[in-house]
Amino acid sequence: MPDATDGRRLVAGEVFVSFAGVGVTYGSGAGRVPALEGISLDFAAGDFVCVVGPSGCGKTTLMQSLAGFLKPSSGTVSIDGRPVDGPGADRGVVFQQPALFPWLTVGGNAGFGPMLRGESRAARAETVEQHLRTVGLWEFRDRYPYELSGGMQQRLAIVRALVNKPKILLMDEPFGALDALTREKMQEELHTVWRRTGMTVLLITHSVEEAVYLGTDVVVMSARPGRIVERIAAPFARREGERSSRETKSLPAFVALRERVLSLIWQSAET
Amino acid sequence: MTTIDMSANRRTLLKAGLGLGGAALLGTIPRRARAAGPDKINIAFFTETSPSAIAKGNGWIEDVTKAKINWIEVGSGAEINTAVAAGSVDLGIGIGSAPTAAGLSQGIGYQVVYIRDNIGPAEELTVRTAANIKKPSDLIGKKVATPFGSTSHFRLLGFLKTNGLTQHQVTVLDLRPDALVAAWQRGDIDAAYVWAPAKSKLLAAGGEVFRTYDKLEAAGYVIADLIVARTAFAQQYPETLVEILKAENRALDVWTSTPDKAADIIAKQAGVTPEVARADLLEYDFVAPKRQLEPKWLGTPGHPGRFAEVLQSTAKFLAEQKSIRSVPDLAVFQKGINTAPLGQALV
Amino acid sequence: MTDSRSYRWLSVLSVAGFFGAWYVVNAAHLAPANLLPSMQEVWAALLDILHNGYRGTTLWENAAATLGRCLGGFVLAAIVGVPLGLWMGRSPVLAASIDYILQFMRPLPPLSYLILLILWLGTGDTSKVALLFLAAFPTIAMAAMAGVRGVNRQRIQAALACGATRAQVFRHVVLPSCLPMTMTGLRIALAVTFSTVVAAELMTASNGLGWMVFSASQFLRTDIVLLGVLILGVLGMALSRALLSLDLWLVHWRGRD
Amino acid sequence: MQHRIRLRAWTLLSVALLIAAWLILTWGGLVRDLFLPPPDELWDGFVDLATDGYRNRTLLEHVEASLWRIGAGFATGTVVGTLLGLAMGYWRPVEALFAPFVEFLRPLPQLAYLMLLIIWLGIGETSKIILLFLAALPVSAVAARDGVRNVRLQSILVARSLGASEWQVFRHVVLPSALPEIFAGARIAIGVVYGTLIAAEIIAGSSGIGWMILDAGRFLRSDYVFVGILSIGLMGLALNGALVALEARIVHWAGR
Repeated sequence: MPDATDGRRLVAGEVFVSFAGVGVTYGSGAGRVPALEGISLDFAAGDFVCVVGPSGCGKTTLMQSLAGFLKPSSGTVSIDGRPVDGPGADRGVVFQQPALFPWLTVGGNAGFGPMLRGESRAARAETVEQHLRTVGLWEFRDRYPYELSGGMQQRLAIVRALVNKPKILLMDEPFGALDALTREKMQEELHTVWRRTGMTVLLITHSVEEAVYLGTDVVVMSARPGRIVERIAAPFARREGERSSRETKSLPAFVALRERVLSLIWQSAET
Repeated sequence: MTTIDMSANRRTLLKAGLGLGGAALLGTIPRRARAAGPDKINIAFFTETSPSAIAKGNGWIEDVTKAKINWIEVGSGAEINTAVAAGSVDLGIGIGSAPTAAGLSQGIGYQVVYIRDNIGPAEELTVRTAANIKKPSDLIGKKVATPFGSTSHFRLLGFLKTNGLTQHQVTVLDLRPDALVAAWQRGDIDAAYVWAPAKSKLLAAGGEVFRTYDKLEAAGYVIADLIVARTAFAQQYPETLVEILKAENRALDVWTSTPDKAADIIAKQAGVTPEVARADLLEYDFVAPKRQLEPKWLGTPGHPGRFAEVLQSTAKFLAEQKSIRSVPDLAVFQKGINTAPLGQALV
Repeated sequence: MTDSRSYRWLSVLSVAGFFGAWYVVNAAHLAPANLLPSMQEVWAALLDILHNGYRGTTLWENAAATLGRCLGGFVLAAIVGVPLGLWMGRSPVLAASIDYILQFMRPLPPLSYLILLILWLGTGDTSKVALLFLAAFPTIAMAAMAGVRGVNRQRIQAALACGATRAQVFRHVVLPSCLPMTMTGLRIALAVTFSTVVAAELMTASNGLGWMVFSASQFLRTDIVLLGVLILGVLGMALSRALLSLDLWLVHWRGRD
Repeated sequence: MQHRIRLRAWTLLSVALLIAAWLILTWGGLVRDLFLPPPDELWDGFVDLATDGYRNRTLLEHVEASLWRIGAGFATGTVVGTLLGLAMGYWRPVEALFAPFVEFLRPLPQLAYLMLLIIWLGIGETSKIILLFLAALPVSAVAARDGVRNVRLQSILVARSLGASEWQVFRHVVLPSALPEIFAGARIAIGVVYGTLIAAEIIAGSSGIGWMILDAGRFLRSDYVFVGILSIGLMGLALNGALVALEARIVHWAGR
């Protein structure tokens, strides 16, 4: 995966993203549904935060409030010290469905952001080529998204976000619709990018194993209304040196942590 | 004013100036006279066998008016009413008296300026020989077709009424002439009230005439084809109207003096053979222009003729049929007849 | 595709069979000649009106008049209908104020208000084009509106997250997203316009293929009527094929998204 | 909810504006009743048509006559068209045989061949219903064909692997999968049939709402014409609504 943040590495430990008492309710009157309640969560630049929890726990709502797609009913979300006020190119977003633009070619999708900013064709061609080459999509640049496989489509969606050099990448179950092998490959690619660039990532996932394996932090949420149950530091993402995912995932420490997170989710689902 | 003396004094110069001005003035007079006529006239017409087709076919209207004529083909008098109400037709040639009575009752701004023909036997009840219809009551339980809203429709209903037949006893169907002939050929209908050329096709395909027109005329069911002019047009361009009526009279003369020559021209216009055209034309009573001004027909300015009463009684009948809302006073129909242009055309 | 092409000979055969049956019916005198003109007569009529025209108007003039009215009304309806539909899709208030009028107008048979249009707009081409406009316009506007309402939310969000402004979202996401629905609406509307163009020529027309057919039926020239039907059918097929090709070219992702 | 009520208010406001414009134009004397009848005339016309009738038939009877024709033409047209379309979608040779005629008939203006129908089938109800039948048939045939074409191969394979016979695959997989498109086609077909109604009633009428409009139009009885247009429009809305309701019941999975 390509470099995204220009090697811009922020000082670890400093608060980069902050949720302060965030609550979100949908509907009004008798039809009021609280989706999130009292969410307070800070993380630093370079953190890889994975959010897990049962269905309907507001994971997606959490991400959308950071992306600026919805305004919290209470509290504030801020990034880099500035409160979030609507969506922007500083936050790249990837959904479970790639949501590519079928009327644009692969190259057109990749260069969508620069095109919006009015960059010349020549100027954006270089960035697009660099990004497409790293994910192996360069030779497909003149094809249309529907001619690609699911994994390639998702890679293209990630490229479309990374091309904008976002400060943070928000991903909502990006690998949920992929087969096991592709999924594992994509996890590795994402991990490589993150390690190389030190970019901040917020990943929402159903898979506890994925969260524990990729995240520096795993946030467990409970459902109705969505609350944070616990935030757990996970050591495996930062392990230095060569490692194989098979090995890591069978480490006793990994299994123990995975079981702990799972039981938290079970508990929160039962209450 | 051919030469101007260079040494001329003021007086002669003044004279010259006056003369030039006069010449210029004189020069404008013919142009003014032409400007008094319209540049463009919209005329609605039927494709039919009538002397009007001679005037159209020979381009006489264009010649006498010096205007661009926009010929608008219509299929029914109702279309002329609509078009005049919309202001897109100045002159309607051949409109039936029934739609005209309806139009005048509804306040459509036009005037009857000419009786093209008294329809007489040209529109007549035609019955299928095989249906064995000998007296009016034989029609009970039979299907009779006619184009609704036409003069034929008016006379058919008059026929049923004067013979005490209700529309529950006789099925009256609304068919355009073309569809009517097709239905006849298939044997779908037993009788029809219609005009030429459809009528002759029915007769050729196993039909015979059931004579109704003389008794109906006596009972006041007079029907005629007319020329109507948009009131505003008639007021603005009386001269043009007179010229057009003159052309119409000339066309009628061609038919009365040289029927064969007329039939040839008319046949070409109507898309039928000269023989058919001639046979059709012979059935109409073309009311000579002088006769039109008699009290029996249109009358003269200040002395309205009895045709206004014909129109009013037609309107009464239409109101009974709910085709129109109400019947206005006789005065409305009298005002709806303008005989001045025809009178001038005959001078 | 190869599958359907391999059966093309069957299509040719069935069309040939149709003409063969027509020939046999006439040759064997199975139908009265005045009910069904023979193929030779229709062919002769075609040659005749190609050379001499029909009642003073050439076939090309008639075809051009009909096509001109049809396309005039259709293009006008598209120019007004598409933007209005898009706007309605964006603005619920506008939609609420207009939607019921379109709903009411859409199923109305155009012939029912033809007489009113002639009354209001006169006998010229204005009333005819207006008729076609009114016949096509509700379908187009409602299709465009449905297109806007059906835009994938995530695509909009993805564009916003690439830094798109509201105007850019509209231009680069909403507009192309509406294209499939709008094109479908345009295709239905063209079919409606084409079948209405003949109705428009029913009254106070003096050229056009519809006029030719009506005028010919007035004189019971069944051969010209049949010829007119054949020409109109082929012309309609060509028009809808053309728009379908445009659709498939523009909306290349149709059915694959 | 509040949002909905507010939108309803906009609709009412727009209706009120329309009626106000109508009142001002007509009662204010800006437009003659010939062009646009004022409300009182329209009401009188309606009462008159409803109670006394038009040419021996009340408004309701005219509506009934039209509805019967629409029903008969639509029902026969969609049933035959759908069966033909299913066959065309399922068997390529059938498609090859019939496609030229369906494609030819679909854009053909119905009024153009009206005269031929009269010549061939007469002036009775038959030719009217056949005209509507021919209007509905190609539309529903094309819809059913496309419906079958778009059935996912997977579903057919699943059914085969479960031991379904050819007929069972058709009955339990192909037909239900094609139903949403068949219904969409039916909705377009009813629109086409509806648009053709007046053309059909040109043929030897003396009944039917379309014929009534044409006949009243001949005498420029705008009040009757407007009552006719309003009834025909409301009828169209009701028919469309009924079809949508039926669709929602039968094809409850569509769009989900």
